[in-house]
Amino acid sequence: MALTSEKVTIPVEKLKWMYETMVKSRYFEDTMVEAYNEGKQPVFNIGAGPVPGEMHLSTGQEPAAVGICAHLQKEDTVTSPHRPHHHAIAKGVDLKRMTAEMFGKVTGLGKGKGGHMHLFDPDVKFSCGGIIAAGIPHAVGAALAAKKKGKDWVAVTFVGEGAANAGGFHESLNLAAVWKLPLIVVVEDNAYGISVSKRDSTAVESNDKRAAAYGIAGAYVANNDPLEMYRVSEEAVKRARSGAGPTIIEIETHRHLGHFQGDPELYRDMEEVPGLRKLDPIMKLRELMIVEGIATEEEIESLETTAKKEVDEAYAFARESEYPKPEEALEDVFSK
Amino acid sequence: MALTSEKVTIPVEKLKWMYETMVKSRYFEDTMVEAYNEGKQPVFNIGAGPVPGEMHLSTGQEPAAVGICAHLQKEDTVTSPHRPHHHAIAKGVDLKRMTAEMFGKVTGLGKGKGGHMHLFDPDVKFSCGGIIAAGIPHAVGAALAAKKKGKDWVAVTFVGEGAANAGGFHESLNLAAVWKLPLIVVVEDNAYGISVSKRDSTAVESNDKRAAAYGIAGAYVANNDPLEMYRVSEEAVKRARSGAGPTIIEIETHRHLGHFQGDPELYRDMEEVPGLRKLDPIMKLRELMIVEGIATEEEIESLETTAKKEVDEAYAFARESEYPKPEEALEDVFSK
Amino acid sequence: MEAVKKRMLTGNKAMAEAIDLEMERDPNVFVLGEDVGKYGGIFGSTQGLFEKFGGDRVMDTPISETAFIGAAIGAAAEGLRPITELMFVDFFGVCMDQIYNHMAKIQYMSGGNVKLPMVLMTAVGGGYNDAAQHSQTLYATFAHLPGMKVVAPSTPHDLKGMMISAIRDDNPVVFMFHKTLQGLGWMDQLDASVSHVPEEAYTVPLDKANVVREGRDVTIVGLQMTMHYALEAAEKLAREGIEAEVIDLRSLAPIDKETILESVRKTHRLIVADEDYLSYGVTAEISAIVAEEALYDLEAPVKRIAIPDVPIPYSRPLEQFVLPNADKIYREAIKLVNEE
Amino acid sequence: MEAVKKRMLTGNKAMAEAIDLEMERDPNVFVLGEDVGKYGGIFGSTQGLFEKFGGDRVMDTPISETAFIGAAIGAAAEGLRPITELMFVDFFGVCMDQIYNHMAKIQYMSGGNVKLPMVLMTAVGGGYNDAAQHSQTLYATFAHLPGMKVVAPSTPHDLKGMMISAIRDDNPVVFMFHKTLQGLGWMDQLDASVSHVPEEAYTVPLDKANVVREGRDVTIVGLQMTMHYALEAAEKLAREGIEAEVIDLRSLAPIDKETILESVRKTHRLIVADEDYLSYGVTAEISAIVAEEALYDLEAPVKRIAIPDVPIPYSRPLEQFVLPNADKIYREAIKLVNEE
Ligand SMILES: Cc1ncc(C[n+]2csc(CCOP(=O)(O)OP(=O)(O)O)c2C)c(N)n1
Ligand SMILES: Cc1ncc(C[n+]2csc(CCOP(=O)(O)OP(=O)(O)O)c2C)c(N)n1
Ligand SMILES: [Mg+2]
Ligand SMILES: [Mg+2]
Repeated sequence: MALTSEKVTIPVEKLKWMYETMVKSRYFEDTMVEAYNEGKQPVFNIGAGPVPGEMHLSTGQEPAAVGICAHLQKEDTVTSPHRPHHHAIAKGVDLKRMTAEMFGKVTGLGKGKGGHMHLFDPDVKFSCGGIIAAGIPHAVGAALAAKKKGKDWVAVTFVGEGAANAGGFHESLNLAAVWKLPLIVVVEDNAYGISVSKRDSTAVESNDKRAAAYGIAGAYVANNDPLEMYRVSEEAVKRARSGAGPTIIEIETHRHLGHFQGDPELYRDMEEVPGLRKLDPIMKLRELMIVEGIATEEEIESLETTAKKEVDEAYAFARESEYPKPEEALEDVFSK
Repeated sequence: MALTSEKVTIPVEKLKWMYETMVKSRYFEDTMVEAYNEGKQPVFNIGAGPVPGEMHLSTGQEPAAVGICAHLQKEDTVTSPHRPHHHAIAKGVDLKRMTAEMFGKVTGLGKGKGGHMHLFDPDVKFSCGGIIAAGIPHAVGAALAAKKKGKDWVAVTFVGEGAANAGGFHESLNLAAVWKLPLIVVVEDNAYGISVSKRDSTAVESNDKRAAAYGIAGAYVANNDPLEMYRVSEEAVKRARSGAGPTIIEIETHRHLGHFQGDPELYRDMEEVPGLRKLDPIMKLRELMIVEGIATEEEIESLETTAKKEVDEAYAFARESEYPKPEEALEDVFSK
Repeated sequence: MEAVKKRMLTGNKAMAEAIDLEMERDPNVFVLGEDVGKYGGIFGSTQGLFEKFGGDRVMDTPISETAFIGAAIGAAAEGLRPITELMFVDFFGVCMDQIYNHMAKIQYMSGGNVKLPMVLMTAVGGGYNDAAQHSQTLYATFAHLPGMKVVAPSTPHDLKGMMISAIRDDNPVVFMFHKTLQGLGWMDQLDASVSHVPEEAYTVPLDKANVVREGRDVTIVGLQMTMHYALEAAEKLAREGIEAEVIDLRSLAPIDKETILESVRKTHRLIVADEDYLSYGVTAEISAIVAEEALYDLEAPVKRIAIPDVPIPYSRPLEQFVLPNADKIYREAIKLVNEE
Repeated sequence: MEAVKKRMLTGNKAMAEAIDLEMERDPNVFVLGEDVGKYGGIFGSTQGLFEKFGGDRVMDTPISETAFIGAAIGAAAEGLRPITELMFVDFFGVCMDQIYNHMAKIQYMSGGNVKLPMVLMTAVGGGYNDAAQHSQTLYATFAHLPGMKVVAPSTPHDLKGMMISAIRDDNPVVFMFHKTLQGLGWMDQLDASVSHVPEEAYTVPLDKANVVREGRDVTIVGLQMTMHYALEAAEKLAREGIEAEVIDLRSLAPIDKETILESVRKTHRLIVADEDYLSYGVTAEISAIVAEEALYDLEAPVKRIAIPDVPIPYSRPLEQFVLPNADKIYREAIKLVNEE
């Protein structure tokens, strides 16, 4: 069974997975808003509470992650930037250990050493980092490794539209194109790099246009549409697996929250966010699934329940876990 | 009086200046080959002789420099990379002090501190440096300064085709395009970055195509043609002066010598260089000027004599000048 | 009048005020960097300037540190006086070539013929669980490389005075400000992040350490957070009859050897406390200066307190373990003074 | 057989042989960098490898250090063992983010779950008039930042043995080789750039300094060129009855404290000679270690010889003035031994 439109055919199981994963991701972030605020009220102090440090949430940007990860397998690599939760969840990162990492617990993916911007789950080949555009070359390297090993694995790297102006973006795409590597760069255009609007930072309307600078394929997804993202990703992944080289996909997406939690957001219109929330891609997909008869209200609720339960369990696990011992700070610099 | 073809009109005085400047540049390099080899025979030692260190010569690449510098005035800025002599000469850098710098003399542009890759002549706003692509943002800054000062000055930056794959190229062009600055990037495609061919390094056929990534103008000059370089530069400079933003120009040019002096050049065909020398742009322009009746043989010889005399005087000046005192090494780190 | 003179400011407002005054005084001064405009700088260093001077003089940039720091260099070479911000010092690796191969060397390579009157300001420091890529100070990384002045003021008063000096200096100055000492509303509120700051423009030299507490028993050199920790430790030590002399280093390059040596010649004991990595760091340089120039004055081995050569971990107990603090300084001082 | 055992090799051939042997042994090992292919590496570090292993395992790259060093990181995370070359260490500024925020930190940030078995090799050093952007060693710049092993072998023998160790190590290793010690045909021909190198694969540890000359009167620590200068100085000193102990540091991080401390405990005098910048450099770290851990053993102030905090000038008399040499070491040793 599948959802079929003029442009795209999506198997129902994929569609359900996409919906469930978006819900999981959204609920994860909603829960994180609460957890992050603990200990930071009435006076906000970034270093206080069970989840301290910077916190960049992905609420509203779920379509980018699920639309392409629907085509990935465990052996495909994903690298992600400072706003990584939706990608990690869509790639199947161990949710308990990921959450525990954000709580700084020894059961976390990095034993509490990494934190929310530094999640590494080699089991599903996921990694992220806090330096803009720096994950792109890592994906190039993963794609190179796949080619060297003679596998049809692909490497996907997510970046924000702001990152597309960094030197590493250009170098990496050129290198991947020269070497014809199975690389896909997904540019999430959420209209801002912190406070700087795309218009003030980017000389070209959309970054898929920059594919011309590398003789590779480019694709654009408007309206934060998960189905269209699914479609162009399918083509890009096919291209990559078949040895036809890299693709740049840009997706118009929406950042419902501040750049990080605590961002006063003085640089954007008060009306902007309520407007964006009305376009919520999760609500839209939910409606579509019902209208198209893909799932009943009950089925959808059951997907939602499953997703939320997993998140709740992950937070419980994180909270119940132990902190590392202070002196463990000295371990893991080098492996033996 | 002017040379007029279908595409281009070049005043005779400009044409003569271009010819004379190319001759001067070529003769400067020919003389440098000799000077550089002194003390390095029979055993080559890069650190020996009156001109030690790396030496990157521009023989064959003169059209790029004269075609655009013909449109520049003293207040326009030029930044250049590790292969800077032709640009410096075309921009009107003080030839005596430039040569003295290469001989490490206290009369040099940098009192002997800089050497051939680090020539700074603020009087004509010329600078260069040894790090690939690093001069591009300096030109962006000069262009920004011109705009801030309300002047119609432009900034030209020369790079090799290899440099167009460096991150700084992308960042600088995007920034200049967003700010609509009077910047012109001239990419000299001499087919190699040291030993690495353009095909192995560059995902796009020619770098003017990359203009699409910044929504700016691009132009391509084939066959190392100084007249066509003159033409597209005229447009680019006009565009820049009128506030219409940056241009990328790529010119196909030829490196007659090794990457640096002493390069064994094992990576290129033995036949390649003799072939290139047959296409010598200086010989071609000389013939054209005679055929078109722009100058007589005698007039041309007199231009050549003038050019060579200036070079000979510069070398004499350099050789006769004093070395800096050793302890002057400690000066000029900071200005007071 | 009295009230005006005792005016208290946070670190970030002191910095912004310095820039404001200099921008008013000199039309060649301008600011460029990420989020320096409407946002006012992530750490408030340009707060209010965009509103006052507009987008032509307070310029938001793309995320292109190589391009905009390089552009600042190019603009400075043309006689402008740019102030550019590298948001976190931790990001230096994407643009260090512009900083140290060009900004720091062009004056020298040009034999003094090109001047680069510019300021590179950047936020340093950890302690709020921002993990390995957003918590470093990298003091020594910058101070090791010749050709730039490198300063790290510790108080609002010095942030303002040294920023004005930096802007007026004809040389490139790396101006490191500590996030936690900015007095931002969303960070830990420290007393040290607020101090009296005169309203008018004034300068504080870029090459002088400051003896912030006199003492006879042990010299403690620190900077930014470790200077404040040293003061805290000194008070506790005083209660036990130990008088520590505390030096605020302030300037990393050039380093004010004389003030340090003079102090050690008096106290005969030295502790250096630093929020940078231990090896090849600030503690090394200061210890070496003393071992080379005042060895016979030392009555005990020097003691170095710094981050023990690990990346900065995220989790609170781990980060607290590796960071210096007042208690670590206090304990080492006690040991050192009791050393035979 | 005898002849084979006494086989002499230049530095670059020793390095290339190490890589060759490891590439034969382990199909996961490959090389990527600028001009490492047909050219064989600008400083000969990959000479002959392209011909033997082809372009798939000896990969020329565009001038995109961030991309290809980052790609090496990504490939290492997938279990390959890349060797990547940064042509001159002076270019670190265009790619340092990949090196120190990622290569050096990923193992730690992942709690040890990701390993990065990779080698970053890079050419260092001056003395042949290549000026400010092509002559640095930057030893301390790398050694200051935790998470990478940083080595700088001084002989062909160690270049081979330490390269093999580096390739086999599961951690990122920064492998600095000195241009002048490569024994290249187009450089100054130094005896020190040729030595006996066994044919077979062998390892030299990445964390041990080497006492290359024993002595009782003064310890001289150097590395690469300064180690050879120290040996030269020691011979001259011996003619005057002064016996210098010379230590080849070899490894900058981790640093072999014990070998240094043991020597100073015996000689009671320390000179550190370094081709990096003076302040916050190698001379600082070693002096500080001794001032902290062997202060009472010192009978004279430590003496630091390094580049006096200026960019490296082009002109020969200027460059020679700022570089360390045997004579400078000799003179300081004489002074130090005569010090009361
Ligand atoms: C090299 C570098 N420069 C600057 C930053 C600071 N910074 C963190 S996130 C961010 C904005 C990123 O914008 P974008 O790429 O659009 O991603 P988004 O936050 O919108 O998801 C900036 C400038 C950084 N982390 N790394
Ligand atoms: C950042 C950086 N990487 C590498 C080098 C070494 N290098 C010097 S010249 C050169 C080749 C440059 O090629 P291209 O830009 O085409 O200029 P050309 O030499 O052909 O004029 C390289 C790789 C450098 N100087 N800077
Ligand atoms: Mg964005
Ligand atoms: Mg070229």
